[in-house]
Amino acid sequence: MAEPLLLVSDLTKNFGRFCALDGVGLDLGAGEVVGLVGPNGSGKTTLINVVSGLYPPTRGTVTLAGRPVHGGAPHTVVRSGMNRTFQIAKPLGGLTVEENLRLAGASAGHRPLPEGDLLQLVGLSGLQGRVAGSLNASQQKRLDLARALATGPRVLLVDELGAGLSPAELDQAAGILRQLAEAGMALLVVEHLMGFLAKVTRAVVVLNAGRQIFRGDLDQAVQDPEVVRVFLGG
Amino acid sequence: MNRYLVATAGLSLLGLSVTACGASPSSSSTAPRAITVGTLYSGSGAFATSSQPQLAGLKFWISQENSKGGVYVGAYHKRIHVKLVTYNDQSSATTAATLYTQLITQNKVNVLVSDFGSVLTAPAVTIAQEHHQLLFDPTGTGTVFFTPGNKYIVLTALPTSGIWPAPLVQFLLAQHISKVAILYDSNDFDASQAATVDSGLKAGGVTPVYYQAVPSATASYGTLIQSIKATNPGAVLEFGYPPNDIAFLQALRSSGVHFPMVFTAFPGQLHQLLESNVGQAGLSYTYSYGFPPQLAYNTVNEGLGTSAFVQAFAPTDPASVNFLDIAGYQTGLVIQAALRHASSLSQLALRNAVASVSGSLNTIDGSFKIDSQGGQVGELLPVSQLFPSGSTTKIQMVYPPASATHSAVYPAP
Amino acid sequence: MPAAGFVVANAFYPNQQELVMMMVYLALAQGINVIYGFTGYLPFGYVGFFGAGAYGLALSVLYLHVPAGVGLLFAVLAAVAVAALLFPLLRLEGVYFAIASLAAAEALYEVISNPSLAAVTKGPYGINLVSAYNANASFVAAVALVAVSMGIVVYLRTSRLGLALRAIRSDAVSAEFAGINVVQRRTVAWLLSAAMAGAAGGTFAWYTSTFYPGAVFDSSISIFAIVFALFGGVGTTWGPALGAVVLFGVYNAVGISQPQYFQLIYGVLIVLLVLFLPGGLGSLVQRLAPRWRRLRRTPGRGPEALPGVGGPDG
Amino acid sequence: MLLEYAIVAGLLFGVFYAYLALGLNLIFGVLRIVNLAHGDLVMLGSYLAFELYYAWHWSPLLAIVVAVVPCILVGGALYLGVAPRLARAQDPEMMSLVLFFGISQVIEAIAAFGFTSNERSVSANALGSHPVGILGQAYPVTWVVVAAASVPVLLILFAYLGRTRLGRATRAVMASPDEAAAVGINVRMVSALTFGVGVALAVGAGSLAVFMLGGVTPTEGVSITILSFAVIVVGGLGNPLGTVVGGLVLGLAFQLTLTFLPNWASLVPYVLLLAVVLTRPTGVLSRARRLA
Repeated sequence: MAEPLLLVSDLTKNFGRFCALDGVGLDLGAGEVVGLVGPNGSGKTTLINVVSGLYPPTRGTVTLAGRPVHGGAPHTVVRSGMNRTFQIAKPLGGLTVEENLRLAGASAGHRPLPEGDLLQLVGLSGLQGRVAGSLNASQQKRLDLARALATGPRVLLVDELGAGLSPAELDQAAGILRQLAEAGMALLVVEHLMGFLAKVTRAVVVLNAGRQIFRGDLDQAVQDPEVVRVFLGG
Repeated sequence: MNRYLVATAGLSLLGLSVTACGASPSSSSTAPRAITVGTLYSGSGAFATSSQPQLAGLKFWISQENSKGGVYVGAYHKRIHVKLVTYNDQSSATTAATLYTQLITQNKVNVLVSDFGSVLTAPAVTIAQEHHQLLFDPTGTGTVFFTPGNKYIVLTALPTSGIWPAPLVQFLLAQHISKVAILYDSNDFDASQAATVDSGLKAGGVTPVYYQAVPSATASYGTLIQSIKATNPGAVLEFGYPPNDIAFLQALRSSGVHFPMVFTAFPGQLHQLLESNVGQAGLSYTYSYGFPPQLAYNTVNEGLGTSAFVQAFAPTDPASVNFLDIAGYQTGLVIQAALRHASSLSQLALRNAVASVSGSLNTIDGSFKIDSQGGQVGELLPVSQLFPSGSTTKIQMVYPPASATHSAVYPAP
Repeated sequence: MPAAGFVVANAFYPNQQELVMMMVYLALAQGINVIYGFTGYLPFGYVGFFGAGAYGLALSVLYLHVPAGVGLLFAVLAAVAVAALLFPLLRLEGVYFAIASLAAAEALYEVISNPSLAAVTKGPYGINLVSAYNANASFVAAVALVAVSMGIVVYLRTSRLGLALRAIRSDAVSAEFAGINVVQRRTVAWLLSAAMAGAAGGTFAWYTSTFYPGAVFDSSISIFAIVFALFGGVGTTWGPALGAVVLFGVYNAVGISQPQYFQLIYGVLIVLLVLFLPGGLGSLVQRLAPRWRRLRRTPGRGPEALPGVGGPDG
Repeated sequence: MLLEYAIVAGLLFGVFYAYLALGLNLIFGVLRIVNLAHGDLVMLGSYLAFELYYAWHWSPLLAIVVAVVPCILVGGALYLGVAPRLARAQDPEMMSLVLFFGISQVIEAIAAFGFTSNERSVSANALGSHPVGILGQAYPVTWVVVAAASVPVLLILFAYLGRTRLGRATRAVMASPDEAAAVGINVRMVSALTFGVGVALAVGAGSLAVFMLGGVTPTEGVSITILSFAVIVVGGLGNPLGTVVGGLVLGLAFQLTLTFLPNWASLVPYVLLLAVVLTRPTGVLSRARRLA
């Protein structure tokens, strides 16, 4: 496989005495989609927070297209081509939809998608003038995704995009993610909804208590004794 | 955007027109209908207690003159009614600056009088100079106000801080007190007083054992008194404003520390205020400056003598008369003399008239004498001591011998 | 435009001192607008920069013998230097920032007015710049100050920096993920706001030319600037300017005619402002504007004013 | 000699500072309201003690007790009038700063009318006649009595917070108003009561402040508020116990600088406040709230 776009090695994160991540390794090539699953508190969101630069790692490295980005402020990570969405969408409430995207686009490292296409892609066309704070929950989630895409990332960390969406919206979201992957974007998709995940990728990584316990195909995962024990308890 | 422009322009004009005041008639060659005297006072804030009596004294002079048909103006050989214009600066120098300009540019007053003390007089000094308006300065004694280049200022009721403490220095030297402690507030008035005493003592061969500035807002003196006690001084001089003197004397009494001599500036000037706050025990045998009315001048050639003034000013409660009432009245007398001798109502004519009476004007505040820079060199204040009498204290002049009414008691019992 | 308004006003209202003070407060209110309206930081010690600016001009004129006009540059430099010194304050949030900035301004006052520094700053004994006093030139400086401060706010409202600041104010974390260097942008707003207060301080020092440290570090100057900005409505271009002109006009009118009631009226005005008009005049105009625009049936742009005032988070 | 004096004086003043600032901390800790009128309430307390002493010769210590009930009623009513509107503002904390600045101006104006600006003070022999000897040195009787009077008030408040039902409810609201409401605590009434207690503490401290701050004038409110802020920020915003530590730290620092660096004494509260707030953003003892 070509040199990986995103390489995470021995990533560890402690909050005081609590060890949230313990030596996690991960790699993503262009166009590759990997699901990240695990019970609550297994460190999924912490992994995204550390890889995206929100928190500095206690140990380990994150390299993007060969260049280390760990420890840098989020905007440096964004400008070198990686962005993320939020479990609870946090659009820039005081600004209009159009301003949200114009701002994100302006500070993009790489060639961002034109605004019109972006809005059309996430299903928000026609709402440019609306103040972000006045959108409903699902519209805010879409705007959050659009904001991440507006910075023209080559790697996108998706944090529970499916949560709270209707079945129709789930299909739509899965379609969007597939479209992005086909365009060459690498995706790490954190999810609880296995059905939704299966529509996007077969490859999964399973985390438990901050450690990676499985990587491979979804079908094998469901038979792996360790994964079964962690999810179903035994 | 345009709907805002209309709103702003409209409102700003409204805002401005509200503040525009009618300008009084400008002086012309024929006699003006009234002589306008403009001054500021502090309705609230730190200087209110001293500023309001000063205004009362000025108002008393105006009512006296108006009862005789107005003040006599030599240039027009007739008496003209006096109109008083006042604004409240709430003890703030910034507000005072705006209001002094208001008096000069809006009310076009013939005679400008500054508010109490150096802090509130400071803004008036340059504003008056820039508008070529003579400033009658009753009690702003800061040495920095009197410069060779500025003809537009006259100190009327107190000697400049540069020479004012001279009698106190001579008293300390006469008593052969070798160890003097000086504690002063870091403001214009107190700093120049302390500096003058310090250099005077050093000239007399005495170096202060304690010479310390403290912020004007100091309210707890307990620990400072302990530091002073450590130098066991023969005399302690505390230069402050009324709140500081009160806090110092209270702390001294409640800490049980005893010094052979304690001097503070304001008991002589605001006897009743200090008495009500510190009480007889705290004030007895302490020293201060001797101010009128306790310092009596009854042979005068302008205005009322001390006893006549006290009777006329506060017939029902003569004891309530304090120095600042007299400072305001004294300023009126200087204006009165200036208007009588001035060749016209122009500010420079007034200034020359004041210079012409300097040295020959004996009033309730002593003999009025100014130097070329407008600083007051007359009206020197003797040293006074407060003696217990009945349940309160009585101020007696103790030095120099010429004006002494009682011999000094040193060391204090 | 307001700068021209003041020149006209000077023609028929001779109390220049009051007009200069109104212009100084307009600049200060816009300075608050930049720091609070755009980034959500409310500096209760804003007067610290004002005082630093006043002393920047005063000391440069006294010791470096520069003409007062050049002194204004030193005023801005002094204020920006103090702002740089106080960078760590930006790490604090809400109440801590407000109170810490108040303490910083008071500390700066205690240092500058300390008698032991009298040789350098003239300590508590005040500054006398009579030699540089030039009422008309400093009046022109005040008018320029108004023009520049209005210009800065207009620039912020239309530029990407302004957009970034408003983004930071909405949510600093997601602003960071929109690629904005939050710390750097916030610092630019902090320095810009300090420079405006410094210039205002310098202009005031030049115009009054004699002042005690207490006059230029008076904490009520910060409060006045904040209340003028809030009254007009922060986050807008005209709000703070409107607030300064109207409220300062009322302040002087009341202050001159019935001074003893002044503090009472002023206090009640602030209480009513916070309880009934938190968004300031701007929000009032904004609420009326849609009805007015419907009457004129012209396509209106999005509401200019931010919906009320937002706090910093992130 | 001077050192011991400064240390003992520092502790005496420290206990008083703790009492002085406690009301401010309680109101902020529980209600997240910044009471900029705190200093003016203390000033009113001083005038109350002055009037009661000179009119009916009541000891200022009695004035503390007398003031409690009326203050709780007035304070509670003020809170119920103000809080709902304040909560609606987009930035309640900032708005409370400006609102209470307005209230402080109103109180100051009314005090200036009622009591004129003349300096008022209560003579020391309202508390005792001669200095008290501690460790061989004589201290003003006022310092010792004021410190002695402050201790029981602090203990009563901590007992109230610790052991009474209302006290525990107050602490629950302080921890999190939503959860407190969830367990059935009437948050509105507890908040109103807490605000009243805060006002009572401030007014009560006023009757002692008249001795420690050298008399009372209508304009002293601002400096008292800033001093109180220094105490509670040093001790930890929202942590009543921390206020005692903050008070002692301020008291000692102030007296020591007054003794050895008098010129710079008034710089102490500000330097301490800045030092603490920049190193431990939530104060020396405060619960280390995880910042997001």
